[in-house]
Amino acid sequence: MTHVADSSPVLRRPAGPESLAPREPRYGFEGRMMTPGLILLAALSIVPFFALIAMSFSRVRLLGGVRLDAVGLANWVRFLTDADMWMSWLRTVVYFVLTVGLEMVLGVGIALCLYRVLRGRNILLSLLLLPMFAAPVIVGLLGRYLTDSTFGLYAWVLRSLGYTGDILGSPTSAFAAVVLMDVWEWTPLIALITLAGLSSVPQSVREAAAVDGAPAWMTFRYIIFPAISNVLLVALLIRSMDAIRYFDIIWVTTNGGPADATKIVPIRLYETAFRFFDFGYAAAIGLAMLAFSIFIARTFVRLLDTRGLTR
Amino acid sequence: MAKVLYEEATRVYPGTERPAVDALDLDISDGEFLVLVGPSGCGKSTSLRMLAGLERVDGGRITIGERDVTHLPPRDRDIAMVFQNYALYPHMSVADNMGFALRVMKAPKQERDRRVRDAARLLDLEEYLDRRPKELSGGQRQRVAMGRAIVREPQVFLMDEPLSNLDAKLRVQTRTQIAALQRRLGVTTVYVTHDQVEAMTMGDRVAVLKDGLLQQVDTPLRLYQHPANVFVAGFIGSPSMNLAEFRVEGEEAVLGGTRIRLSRETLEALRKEGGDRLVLGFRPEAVDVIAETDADAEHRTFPVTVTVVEELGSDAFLYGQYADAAHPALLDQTVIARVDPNAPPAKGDRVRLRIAQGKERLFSAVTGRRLPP
Amino acid sequence: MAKVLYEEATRVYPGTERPAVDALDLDISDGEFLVLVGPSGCGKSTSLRMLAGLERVDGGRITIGERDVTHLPPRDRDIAMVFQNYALYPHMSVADNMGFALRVMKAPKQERDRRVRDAARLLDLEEYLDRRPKELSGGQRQRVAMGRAIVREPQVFLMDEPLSNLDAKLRVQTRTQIAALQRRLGVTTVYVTHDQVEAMTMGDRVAVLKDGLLQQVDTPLRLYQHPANVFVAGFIGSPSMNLAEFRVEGEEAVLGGTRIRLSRETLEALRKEGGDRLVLGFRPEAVDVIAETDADAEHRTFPVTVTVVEELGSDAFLYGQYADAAHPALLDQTVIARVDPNAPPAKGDRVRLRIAQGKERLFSAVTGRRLPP
Amino acid sequence: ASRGDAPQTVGVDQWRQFRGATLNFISENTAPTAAIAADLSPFTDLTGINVNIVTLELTALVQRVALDLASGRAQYQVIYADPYQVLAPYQRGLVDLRTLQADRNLPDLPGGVGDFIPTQLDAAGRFVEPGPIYALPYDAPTMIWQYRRDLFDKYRDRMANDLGFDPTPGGDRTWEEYYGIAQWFNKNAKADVLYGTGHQARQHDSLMNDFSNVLWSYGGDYFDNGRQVGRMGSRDPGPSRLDSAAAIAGAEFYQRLLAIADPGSTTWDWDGVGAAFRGGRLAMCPNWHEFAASNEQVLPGKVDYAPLPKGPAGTANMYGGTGVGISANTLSHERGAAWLFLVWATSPQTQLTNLKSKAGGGTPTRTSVYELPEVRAAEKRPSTMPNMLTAAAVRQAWQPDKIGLRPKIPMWNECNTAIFTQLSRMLTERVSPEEAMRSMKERVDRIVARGWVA
Amino acid sequence: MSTSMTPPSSAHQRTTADQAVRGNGRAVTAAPPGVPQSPLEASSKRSRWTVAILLAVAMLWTLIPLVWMLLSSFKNRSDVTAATPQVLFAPTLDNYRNLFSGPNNLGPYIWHSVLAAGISALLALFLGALAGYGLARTRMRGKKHLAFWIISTRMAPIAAIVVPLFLIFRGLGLIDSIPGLVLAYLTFNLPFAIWLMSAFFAEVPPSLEESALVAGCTRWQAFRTVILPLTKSGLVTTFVLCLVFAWNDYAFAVVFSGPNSQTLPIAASQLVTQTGIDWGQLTAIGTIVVVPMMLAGLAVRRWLVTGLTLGAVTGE
Ligand SMILES: Nc1ncnc2c1ncn2[C@@H]1O[C@H](COP(=O)(O)OP(=O)(O)OP(=O)(O)O)[C@@H](O)[C@H]1O
Ligand SMILES: Nc1ncnc2c1ncn2[C@@H]1O[C@H](COP(=O)(O)OP(=O)(O)OP(=O)(O)O)[C@@H](O)[C@H]1O
Ligand SMILES: [Mg+2]
Ligand SMILES: [Mg+2]
Repeated sequence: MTHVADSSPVLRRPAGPESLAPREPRYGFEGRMMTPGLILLAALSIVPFFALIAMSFSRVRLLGGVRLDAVGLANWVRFLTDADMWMSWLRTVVYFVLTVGLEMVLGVGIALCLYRVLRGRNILLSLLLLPMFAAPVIVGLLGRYLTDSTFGLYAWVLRSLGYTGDILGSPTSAFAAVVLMDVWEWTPLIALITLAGLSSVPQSVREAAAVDGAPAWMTFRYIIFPAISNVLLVALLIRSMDAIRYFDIIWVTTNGGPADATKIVPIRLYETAFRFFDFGYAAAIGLAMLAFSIFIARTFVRLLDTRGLTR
Repeated sequence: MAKVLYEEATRVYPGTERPAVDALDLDISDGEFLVLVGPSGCGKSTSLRMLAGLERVDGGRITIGERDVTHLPPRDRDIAMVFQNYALYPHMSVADNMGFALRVMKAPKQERDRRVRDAARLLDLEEYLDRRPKELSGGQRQRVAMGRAIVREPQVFLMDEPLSNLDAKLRVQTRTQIAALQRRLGVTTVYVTHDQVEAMTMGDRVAVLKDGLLQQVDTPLRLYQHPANVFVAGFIGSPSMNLAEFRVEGEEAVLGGTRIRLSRETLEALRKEGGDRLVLGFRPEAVDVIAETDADAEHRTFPVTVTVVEELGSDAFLYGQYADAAHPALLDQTVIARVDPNAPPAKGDRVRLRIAQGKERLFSAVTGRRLPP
Repeated sequence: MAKVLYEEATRVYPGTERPAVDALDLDISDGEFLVLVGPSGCGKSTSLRMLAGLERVDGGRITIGERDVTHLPPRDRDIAMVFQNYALYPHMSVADNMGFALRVMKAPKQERDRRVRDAARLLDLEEYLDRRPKELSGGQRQRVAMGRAIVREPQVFLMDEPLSNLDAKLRVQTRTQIAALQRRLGVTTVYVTHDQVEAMTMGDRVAVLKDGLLQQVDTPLRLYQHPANVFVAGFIGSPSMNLAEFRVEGEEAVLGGTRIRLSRETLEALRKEGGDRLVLGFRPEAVDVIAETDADAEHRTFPVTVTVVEELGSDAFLYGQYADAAHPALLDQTVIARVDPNAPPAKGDRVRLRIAQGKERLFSAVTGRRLPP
Repeated sequence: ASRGDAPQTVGVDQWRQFRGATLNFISENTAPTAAIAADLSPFTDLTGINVNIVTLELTALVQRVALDLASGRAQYQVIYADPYQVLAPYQRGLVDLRTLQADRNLPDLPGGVGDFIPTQLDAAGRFVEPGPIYALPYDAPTMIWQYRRDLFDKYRDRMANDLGFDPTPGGDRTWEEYYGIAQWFNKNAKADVLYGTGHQARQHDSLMNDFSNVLWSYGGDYFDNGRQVGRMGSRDPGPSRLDSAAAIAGAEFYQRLLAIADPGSTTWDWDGVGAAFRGGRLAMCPNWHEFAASNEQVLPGKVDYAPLPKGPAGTANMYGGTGVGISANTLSHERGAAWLFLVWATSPQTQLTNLKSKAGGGTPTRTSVYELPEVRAAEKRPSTMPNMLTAAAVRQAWQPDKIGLRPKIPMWNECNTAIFTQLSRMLTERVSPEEAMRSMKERVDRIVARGWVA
Repeated sequence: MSTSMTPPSSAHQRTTADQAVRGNGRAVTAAPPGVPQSPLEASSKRSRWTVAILLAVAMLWTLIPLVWMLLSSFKNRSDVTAATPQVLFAPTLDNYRNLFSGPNNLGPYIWHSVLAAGISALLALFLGALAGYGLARTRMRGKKHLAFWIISTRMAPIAAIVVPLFLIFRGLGLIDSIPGLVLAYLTFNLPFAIWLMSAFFAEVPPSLEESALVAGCTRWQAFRTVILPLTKSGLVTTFVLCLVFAWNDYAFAVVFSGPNSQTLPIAASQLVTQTGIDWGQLTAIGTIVVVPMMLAGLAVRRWLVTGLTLGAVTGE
């Protein structure tokens, strides 16, 4: 009855899992579950993706059925030498950093304030969340309404504070305005996620810090902030993916102006495609944008990975 | 190092009626290791957290050393605390975790490093100083939590069930280490647990709480041998003391055929109370198994049907049912007895148990308090 | 109810080199209660899950009753399983949880209700049948998990550390209940635990695993008294068996001044191995304390400095350091001895311990296997 | 969806032969469409054809139309064919209407093609070749000088005194005088209006329109042969002339003018200016004449109209009219039905009804409508057709030497974007006019050189 | 030992202690309402005021535009564009009435929006639940790459993919049809739903499912009867978020919709006419577009977090 541990694992090793050949018990089913969704997704994404690549090397004719005339690298050369385009990239980066940065700072700030509120936190949070469910087109139009120099509420407020310029009329203020509209809509998302992060920091860790003698700011700086940094990173990832993509607000407010001050790459792309019908060039811009957003997402995902957060 | 004094310390959680801790009076001397035990919800953690400043004191005072700390925030109390789940800072290395309190008090870097290293050496953590808590095993985490407390060199250590997240084997090891460490450092320590063995082995004194009320404070052995009331008697010791209600007939306590002679002091005390009943307790190791036929009519014995025999190798425990069908009073209660592991009775056997002379403990059936023997 | 047979059953997790369970041979008879123990990561859960069909079998076969189930999906194996975290369906009432399997097998409603009610009565859960799991205490949840298994009336029960989420006191109660229940139902049961006491008290037989390899299968007492190798000797029993390496000199095993005479069979076996060393073990309860002066030169004794004395009331354990400064080999190891709780030595005392006659266990220093006494 | 062709009932009245058909008409949301959409029953009663009208903002419209033309199967049979954004690039996707006009089975255009104002027929309906007609003039917004008559009345004498000329708007005023008047209002009439003038200078099509008036009147132009490129269009207009001295002079003036204009100007397109003007912020502005109806609603009797001021080279009044055409992807019966709609929608009767419509109006594109006594009468207050209050000004503006026609080239959209973007930089970033015009020319040349494929 | 540990300024400490005693004099009696219970939360009056003020500012900043939109939608033509903002005005329902009467009746737009957004959200939910489950549970190699690919399809620039999609849809006759819009919305909703649902599924302990398997379920049965009911909150959240995204979409609708399928955001943009923007109607449409989604969003607020953070944080 007594088996003593004398068997060499190497000798006893069976011929190898492959030879026995029953499937891993939890393999096929997952595959089957994923199939319909992934096939549809592939159809909706891979086909357009290859079409985009083909278009970026062509001039696209529309009338009488779509045809592609190969033009080699012309679109790409133009993409790389187009000075206006580079300005747009620069603006995009500034816009991206400003919106996402402000949203993070304000979102964290609001979350911290909310976290200290004990009673009524849920109602406050609910009200603060409202903007993120609004359609961006409506946000843009509403922004235009509020900043209209004739009857806009905010314009009126600014005027009574002594500001004489016109909000959407000069490059800097228009840029600031569209940034703020985006910030208005999406700060709540960051606040929501951050608040959840804050609530997930165990009470005992805060208590440990208190017992260790840390004053409030140190507790935040050294305990709370690092503890929620992962969550913040996730928030950042989610937000940046859309920040690069969405352009509805600018489209309906300034449409890129004045003086191209708000002409970020998505606007230029849209304009190239649907105002100038230069689909070839648009495809090149689109691919570059895709590469850019994937680069950003990869960066964040890698950061998350090194913290062991992705599954 | 300082003495700690609870004076009528009370805590009533908002929204509740009954105090979670009710006028606690406790005097812990300098360098003492005091263990707080009690069933779940009895207010152990609350008492500890009041001392730490994590819970408001709603009445009474708490002093550490000579200082009244009742309303001071935690950081001004010079205490260190080890939490049940360790509450390590997840994003800091072990070294940073241990050094955080020193950094807060702006100790110079070398000083800090030195103290962290010393503590790490003491706790055998030197090779893990650069790891994150989640890369450590449970036992190592526990040691880091200890380390975080001892680098502080505080006036008081507070520990709230610091071992309960460890598995049985590790718990045994670690409790010895902690006790040894505390003796070595000589820091006044308040230690919360609900583990029997920890309570018995670690503390200089043990305080037993129930429903927020202090039941008894004494050395472990005295608690075991002279519990102040039925609650303490049943709570301390594993397996628990056997308890049963006896009638008082003349000078004897009687249950079925079992009769036990009572001393004059006992009878005196009973008379004062006016009760004709008492609770009699005896520990599992305080009974002997005698052959059924052997001494049928003898005093201090009773018949038991064996329902389960647990053989642990080193020991064997008999779980039995009082077998006197004529007196069903005891029928529901299981009697536990420690028996010779080399010759345990078998399941289903009928045996006679005898309570060893002088090993019974008597309690008032009315107040639950111990009666003089 | 059926016998269970593992034949060379092997599991290699994809992406790992070493098998998690390596050619496991295990024959569990009909109605038996078999406990699987071993240190964390030894493959207990994996073995169980292979039997349940939740883990692929990469080599060998598993049969339940006469049926080869090696490649059957879980639902065709007629087993019931109790998970460590109970895995109760949070969205179903207790009754639905217990009746779920019956519903899946399309048992008629009355039949289902009857069986659920019966099981609930057995487990004292009747009044909770309409509650959701999260409205139950830990112990009640555990019972529901049991109930879910027993309504099935399956061929085999599988339990993976079903008590580890309960607190100590409840665990003691529940383990007795489970063992009793299994005896009553007579269903073949495989029970995984890493708790000493559960292993010793619950099973008909205990299988000890280490690193995926089966070490020994036997009744609890035989495991305790006759461990097959050093690993089992050290693993079973709490506190553990004291183990030390002795040199063989002539017919004696020698360590410092301690000499123990070896039998002919032992010497014979040692000669075959060609080693001049062996590992000697003795349990804490197998030593007597003798006065230092008493028998200085006697065989089977050794001097110890007491470092800690744990007084549990019912027992006392002495933790000591081998005190023979001339032979530092044992210095690092702590010797544990159970001593008289009424007259324990004090910390710092120097005592002499004597290993009780015939209580030592001898193991090969090379293979770790037991040597004939 | 592979819809079949529309049904045809043979042997009935020409107008009812396609009863039961459904047409989709895609249009910018302009005044005549609003008027037609408000009541389609006359057409449905007449023909038995259902019409869905999809109104969109111009950019969205162009996008939809282009994609629809590319799709090979007409979603929209009747198309609002903006001359610059649809007609010029995609005229090959539109039906040459002469074939339908010639079809015996289909009703004729009442009054024939000749009843349309000729410049408008060319500008909105033809492209390069003099023959084919791709669209029938449908609306005719034209930029004119709109001003607050009440304020001019109130301050006329003081202004005349201060400025040294009669400020009454009219064909004789120059842009410099316009500037003077605007500045005078800025300084002297804060109680009544905030600013003398306002412009549609948002980075938008409107900015090019507003600027072009000045450009042309200063003698500048986009290309050589500007009038021809404007009226008939060109596939290859040659190098841009935006860097000419005259053009730069125009730009300099425009920059100067905008510096004293309402700062809101750079956020306004035509709507914005219109709203601001009606809101009482401005004493005057150049804007589309079709805003007259709204003006009259808000400021009844207080607004009047004149042709735009002139510059060294005369005056130019930007024409913004559009035709309606038929998608070449239509099947033959649908095409017939669409023709019925075209004929009806541009008929004198419909144009007259539009004029009276509460939904806004639009102005006729047919000479004969303007001749109607009823319409003539409406040119004076009180008017039942408020848009006709502009008739005097517009009639002048439409004279071939006064109408402003932007280049009708297929790649105009992109050129336009380059132009108004650079203008916007000139206005808001203080880029010098010369530099702005030069970079405009550079970009336009590059775009034109890339050519156009449709 | 304690000497070195006592912070240098024990005198200062004494004073703070005294203050604390005085300041918390009432502490011995029941706590006054609003005073934080745990000393950890306790904060000076000043900091509590700061928090209150900051939050008030945040509330104003958030709510003013929405309230203003709501108010303006009840204003008549002249109040809407009055140079001085009108807070007190005679409310009118004209704007709403006009939206539903007249040539561009809003009814069909609402219906199209409901259909397209609803169906696409349902489909995304269905396929996303299946695939999300697969993704959460699969042990395949390259799982991370698969997950990244899925989410990267959602990052594609809208304007870029619209063109090829248009060509494909045209071939399939999907332009200007609700199915076309549904498919278009799936391009962003499907990856999102997969992602979200897999976060929710990953939170369900595998042992629950194993327990069902042992109880006799097939994989599918276990999924249906145990896993799905447990992720109900996830399903609702995913559905609502997909609904919101689809409902709010403008860029796809502008290209793929036609007379038979125009949606509400298109209706809003159509009010930007050549003759001026009717701000009254526009704010009314804005209200109609925005309010239902806000209500839906708030209904699932509790569970948003889990999905949106890949499960890095479990909901409150
Ligand atoms: N924050 C709280 N609000 C209200 N009541 C509380 C709170 N914390 C604890 N209590 C109650 O106070 C009593 C004492 O709780 P305490 O945590 O001190 O018990 P404990 O002895 O530590 O129990 P355990 O062994 O379970 O940790 C319990 O009845 C508990 O329900
Ligand atoms: N899914 C897996 N993939 C790879 N290796 C695994 C997996 N599950 C378990 N293992 C490895 O297989 C070995 C046996 O694991 P198993 O869970 O059976 O141990 P166990 O005896 O149940 O331990 P514990 O007492 O901690 O539950 C361990 O080394 C473990 O790391
Ligand atoms: Mg506690
Ligand atoms: Mg396990």
